[in-house]
Amino acid sequence: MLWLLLLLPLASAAWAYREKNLNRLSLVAAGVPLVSLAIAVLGQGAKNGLLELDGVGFFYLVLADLIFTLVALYARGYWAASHDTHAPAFFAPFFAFIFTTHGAYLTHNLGLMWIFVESSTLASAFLVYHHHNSRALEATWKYLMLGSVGIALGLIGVILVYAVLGGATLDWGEAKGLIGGVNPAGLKLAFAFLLIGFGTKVGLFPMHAWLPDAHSESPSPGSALLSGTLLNVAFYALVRYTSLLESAGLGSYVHKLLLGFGLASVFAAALFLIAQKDYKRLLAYSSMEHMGLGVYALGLGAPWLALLHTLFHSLCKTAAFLSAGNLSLAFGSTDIDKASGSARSWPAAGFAFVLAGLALAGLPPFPLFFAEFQALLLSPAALMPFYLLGLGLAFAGLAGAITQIGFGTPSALQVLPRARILVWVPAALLLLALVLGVLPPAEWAKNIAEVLR
Amino acid sequence: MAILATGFLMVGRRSLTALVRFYALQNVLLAGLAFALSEEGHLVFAGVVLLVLKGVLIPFFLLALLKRLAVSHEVESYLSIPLSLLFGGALVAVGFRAGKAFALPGAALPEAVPVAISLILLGMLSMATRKKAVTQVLGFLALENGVFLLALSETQGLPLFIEIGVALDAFAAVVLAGILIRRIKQIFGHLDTARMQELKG
Amino acid sequence: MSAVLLLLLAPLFTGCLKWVKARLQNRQGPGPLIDYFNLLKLAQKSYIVPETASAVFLLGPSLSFLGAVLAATMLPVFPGLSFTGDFLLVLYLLNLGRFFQALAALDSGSAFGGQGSYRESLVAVLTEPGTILALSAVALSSQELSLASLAPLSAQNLLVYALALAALLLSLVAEGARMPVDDPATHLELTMIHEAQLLDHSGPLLALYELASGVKMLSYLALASLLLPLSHVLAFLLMVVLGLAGLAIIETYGVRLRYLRLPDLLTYNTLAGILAMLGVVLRFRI
Amino acid sequence: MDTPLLALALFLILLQSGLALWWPPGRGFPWTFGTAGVLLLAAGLHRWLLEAPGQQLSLSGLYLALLGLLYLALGPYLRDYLSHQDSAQAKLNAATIPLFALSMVAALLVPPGYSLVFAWEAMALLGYLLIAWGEPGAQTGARWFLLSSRLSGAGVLLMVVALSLIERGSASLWPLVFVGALVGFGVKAAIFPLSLWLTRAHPVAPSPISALLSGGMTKLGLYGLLLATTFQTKPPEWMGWTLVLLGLAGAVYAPVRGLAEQDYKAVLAYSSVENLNLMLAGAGALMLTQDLRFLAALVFLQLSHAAYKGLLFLGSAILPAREIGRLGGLWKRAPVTAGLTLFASVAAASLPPLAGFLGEWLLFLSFLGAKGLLALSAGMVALAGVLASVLYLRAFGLTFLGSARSEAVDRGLEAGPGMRLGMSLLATFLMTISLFPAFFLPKGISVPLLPQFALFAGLLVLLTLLVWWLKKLQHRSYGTWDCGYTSLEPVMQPSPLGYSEQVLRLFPFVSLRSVPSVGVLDPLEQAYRLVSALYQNLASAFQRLQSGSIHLYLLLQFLALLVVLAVAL
Repeated sequence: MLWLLLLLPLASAAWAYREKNLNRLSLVAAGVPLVSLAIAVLGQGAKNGLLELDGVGFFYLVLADLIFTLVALYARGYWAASHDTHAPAFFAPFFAFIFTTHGAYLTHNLGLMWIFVESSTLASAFLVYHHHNSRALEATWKYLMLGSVGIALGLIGVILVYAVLGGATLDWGEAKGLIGGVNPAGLKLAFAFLLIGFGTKVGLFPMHAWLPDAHSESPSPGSALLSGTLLNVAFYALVRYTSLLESAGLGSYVHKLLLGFGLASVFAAALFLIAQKDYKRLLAYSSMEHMGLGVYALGLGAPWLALLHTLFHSLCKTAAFLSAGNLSLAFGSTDIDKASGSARSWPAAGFAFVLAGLALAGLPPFPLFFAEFQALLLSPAALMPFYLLGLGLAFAGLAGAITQIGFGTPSALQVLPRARILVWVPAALLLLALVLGVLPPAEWAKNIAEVLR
Repeated sequence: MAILATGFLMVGRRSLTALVRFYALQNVLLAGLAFALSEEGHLVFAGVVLLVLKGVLIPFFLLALLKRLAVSHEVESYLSIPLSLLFGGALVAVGFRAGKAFALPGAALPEAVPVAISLILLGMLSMATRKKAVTQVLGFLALENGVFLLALSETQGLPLFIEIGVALDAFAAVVLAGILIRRIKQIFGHLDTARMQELKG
Repeated sequence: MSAVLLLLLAPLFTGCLKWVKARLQNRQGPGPLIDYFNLLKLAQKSYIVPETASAVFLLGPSLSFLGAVLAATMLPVFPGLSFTGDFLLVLYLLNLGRFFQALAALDSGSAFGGQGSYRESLVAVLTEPGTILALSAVALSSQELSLASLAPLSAQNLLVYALALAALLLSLVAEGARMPVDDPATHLELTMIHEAQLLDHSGPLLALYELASGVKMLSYLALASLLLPLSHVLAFLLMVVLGLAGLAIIETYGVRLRYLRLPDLLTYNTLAGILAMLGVVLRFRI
Repeated sequence: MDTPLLALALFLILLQSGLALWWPPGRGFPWTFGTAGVLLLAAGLHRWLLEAPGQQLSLSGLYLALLGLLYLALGPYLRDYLSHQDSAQAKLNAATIPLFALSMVAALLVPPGYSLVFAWEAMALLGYLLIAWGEPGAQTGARWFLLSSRLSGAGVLLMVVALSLIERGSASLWPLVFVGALVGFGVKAAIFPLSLWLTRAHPVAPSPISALLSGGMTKLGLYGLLLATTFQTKPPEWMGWTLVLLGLAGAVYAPVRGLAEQDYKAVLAYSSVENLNLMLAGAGALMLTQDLRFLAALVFLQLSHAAYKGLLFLGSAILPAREIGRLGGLWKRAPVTAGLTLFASVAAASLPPLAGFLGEWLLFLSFLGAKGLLALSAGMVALAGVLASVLYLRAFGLTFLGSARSEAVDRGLEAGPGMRLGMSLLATFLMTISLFPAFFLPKGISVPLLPQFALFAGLLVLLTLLVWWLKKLQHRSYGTWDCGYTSLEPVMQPSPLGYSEQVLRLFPFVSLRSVPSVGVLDPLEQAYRLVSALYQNLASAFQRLQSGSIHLYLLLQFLALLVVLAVAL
């Protein structure tokens, strides 16, 4: 049954390569992840040869499929409104991307996982390249180069782990059992490479450079996918490896590195945020900030919190990117100055953007606030001020732009897209986030993260 | 040693075609090493895949690309050739120094570990300093080879299907890069990635 | 009791002042009772309300007068109402009067009224903190924070009392709008402070203002008299005579300060207040 | 006993928010919001007067009562106010204002834990939306509000986290608790150097929001600080001194700066900063001395501040323009609002016989009763007091009295009946607390008070008699004295800056600039600008890392690898 999760998107990808009907494409694009979602729910905990769906994998798989579905629904309205002749070309990589994402979450083989993560880079490169113009090209090139080098370094880490285990196994579960008695120096080296490798794809400072370019040049549904699912794929790999090294008794070393990179990313993102003039890049840097926060949570030895953080971030950031898509449709520009006052000219879209932005800024009743609160609660006292300072600076970066986009002097509206779905999808995501913010599923996440102990 | 020499030559030569050829040679050598090390069957298979994919397909693909795009055969770099070589030498020294730490107990071929590390470092050097898109791809491929060599020397190779997957991934990446390079040439009229600086801040 | 006394005495005081001044200036001048007649005359006249004016126009003289009278009731010239912190209430009731007086001046919409209003504000900012500090210091050095139970002058509190006396006398000339702060006898609107605010008030309204001004000056004198080592009534009478003489002499031989130079003089008031307070807190002695 | 009252009040407020989606904006507010206000006032006073003093329960009661008062007044007020707004905006406000009100009440009802931070930040979020949605010019103010709220939220977060860690046994974190409380609650109460947000945000907010913010929300900061004193038997000395010193500095700075302000609502905002800082100083002194008179002073200062500042901001809705330089003579156009505003101004200028003076009087006496240098604070209080009275003299006098300085005034209209009722309710409360102050103090706090009733009633009776007599006398209307010329122009009245120029000269830290245009030089704003410029420079220097050069990116990646390897080896 788990194989179905891989075959379905793969087959769809092959079909979508030829198909040109936008309606049919987006319908299938919404259907495939929805069906996958159902399969995943049925197949929770199943094990099937190389594939296995344990709690953490299930968690991310469901999250990814949810976002795929919603983005596909949105994409229908988006492409209809944007009059893009390339639009059908969006879907083949979309399905390929689903395939790689599923693969990464399903496999417990570290080598295969690496392969799927690398393939997800390739599949998503097409999403970035969608517009076929010089900027998109530049972004794709940088994405491909940095991502490939990063992931190659990650491979070194995989190899070293394999070597340290004496070539015995690459299965995560088995490795976790074996790893207790092995050479720590080798594992430390391995983790260094793994961190840089997967960290590049997660978007940690200073390997983040591809992230804003790719996010800003991709069409908005693509940006939403990049931020809402792609980053999680690499993050998921980090979660697995962190748990592996914790089992090897190297927790303190790993945590130190993760905390360091997490905080560095938050601070760097804050400095980038405040100088941003383009709202899609703004959201991209906010992704960098939140991935930093997620890694920080991981470094606190609280994988459940990291899971929650990425979950919340995915929901809010997808809503934000989709709203940004609305704004770019309406104003014809991604300049903050040219989209100001949107809450007056197109209240639904403007408010969705503002609320998503405030959610990303970590204000309650949105759920990221809960995650940040818990992270602070678990932080060592010496790091608390830094954590708060980082959050505050990042917030300062976001606040100005959000205010201007929402409530500044209204700029000229080019078109007012009619499709309701464009507003409903972000609204639904925000509503879901709101519910999670009021009733944060902390216990559930803790149960899920038990696998990682 | 010969592998390292090809690595150095890749840093030192100006001609792009020569670079691609050296890359092919490096792959052949690597494949040979794989055959030499093979005790079980799967390394042989891996060697064959490597030979076909990286030793033949990729170089031909790249050469065809170069020909089609009529790229000048000059390698352009931030560093002059002698400087590149000097830096390369320094990195190799670092690689050898650090490589000892990487040679884990139970490695299949501990002597090759420093070579692999050096190769990786050289690959990164050429990626970070070479301006042309094609040379960056070549740098990446050299890096990838270093990784492969590391896998070979540390563990006698990864499980077969992984190995193939990795190689396919690398191939796909190069093909994708090839497509992009063609588009870069079309849109920008040059292949100089140092001049692609529109996206900033 | 004290209020009645002050109310009755106020016209006499201002009248005497005019009379003494005239004598010092070798003029015949009106008799000392002139202001009683003045007030009677004013009270019988009708008054004018400017067209721009609102209800505040009447509140100004009324509250100015009532504030001064209520403040006077709390002065222990004769034993009467007394409680902790009454000195603050006295000062703030006088402030209440001034607040409405300055508002009423703005109400007429004239250039002079406004001018008088903000000049008065400046005087208030300059004198009030010092006065409050000085009185607070005196009260603190007596342990009991009420006017009726101030400690008698002694070696311990001599410095504090001297400083407080200086501060109070300075505020007397400032709040009473006497020289060198203001010239009550000027007829040039541009140089006025106190009078400029009254320009549009006539008849009974002016009478109220005049009376309030007299009571106000007597109140300050009464406050100052509490610092003298005599019985309250005696000290008050002595202080009134001294004040009369002092003001007459200053207004005969002195000149009015330029408005912009006011801070130079009135800062002494603040300084005296601060020093008095420090004197209490750090127990300075002479 | 008060739980059902509170529950009902919360339900009514929530109900109103929901109803606003269906009903035309404003409808129902007098009944839901107003009733909720009464309930809160009753429940709050019940808690405050009957629960054991010095505990969260009784403290929160005081503030519940204070909020209830404001909601009570806002009920009828909003009915009129919202029906005059354009419909989309009114609808949004009608749905959001109750939620904002709810979050403030919630912050008072919950113990200091996660839910406190939640309510605190929700309050920030909703307040931000309410300000930002108001007018296009509100952007900057809204951003300031949001940023400061975040700072405040971070402080509260720190406090709460440290508290819960202490519960688990790390007692060394106590300083962190108080630092967090000082920043978190201090910023919300506009503690001196961090007060700029208030004077930016409150003027641009719609009038009822300003009233809620200034009258209600800022007090929650004081609530938090007082709450923090209950955590330990005695809060640390440094905290008390910080509050006293910053509070006094702010209490003098703010009215001076306000005198240089030409915007009527900004003047009110600066006056809020002055009042709040005075209260902060009082709270700090309370921590240092444990003298209950300070607490009593705070009670009267806060209750009356909520009433008069609420009234003043509500009244500011009728102004046809915000610049004082374009106003004048509004009394004629809106006599009721003007009269109520005058009443509130007298209280705000802390003049007897109103409760504002009672609070200040208590503050004086308790400062004088304190040992050592703390007694010198009385001088600062006096200075702040006189400056505040000049501030209101100028604001009220130039706005409502005299003659109109521009045609804008012709558009001025009297407030509607609901708005007048709302303001009158606040005035009535102010009157009540001025007449019967002893009722508002619980038994645990017995301090000598002024003979308020005699004073107030006496003054009122005498004043009525006097004015009645004056009115009866013969009088006539005539032109203002103009030295015999006949061309008295409205521009000859003092201008707002002209009025305060001389006073400003006394305080060199705020100066007026005439070149290139008339403006204010404020060191606090300059310091903010400097810090912000420095940070912006740092940020733009940092942008070089994202220069667009892929080679740089690869190099960075490489360096990161080297660094991590160095850590690993």
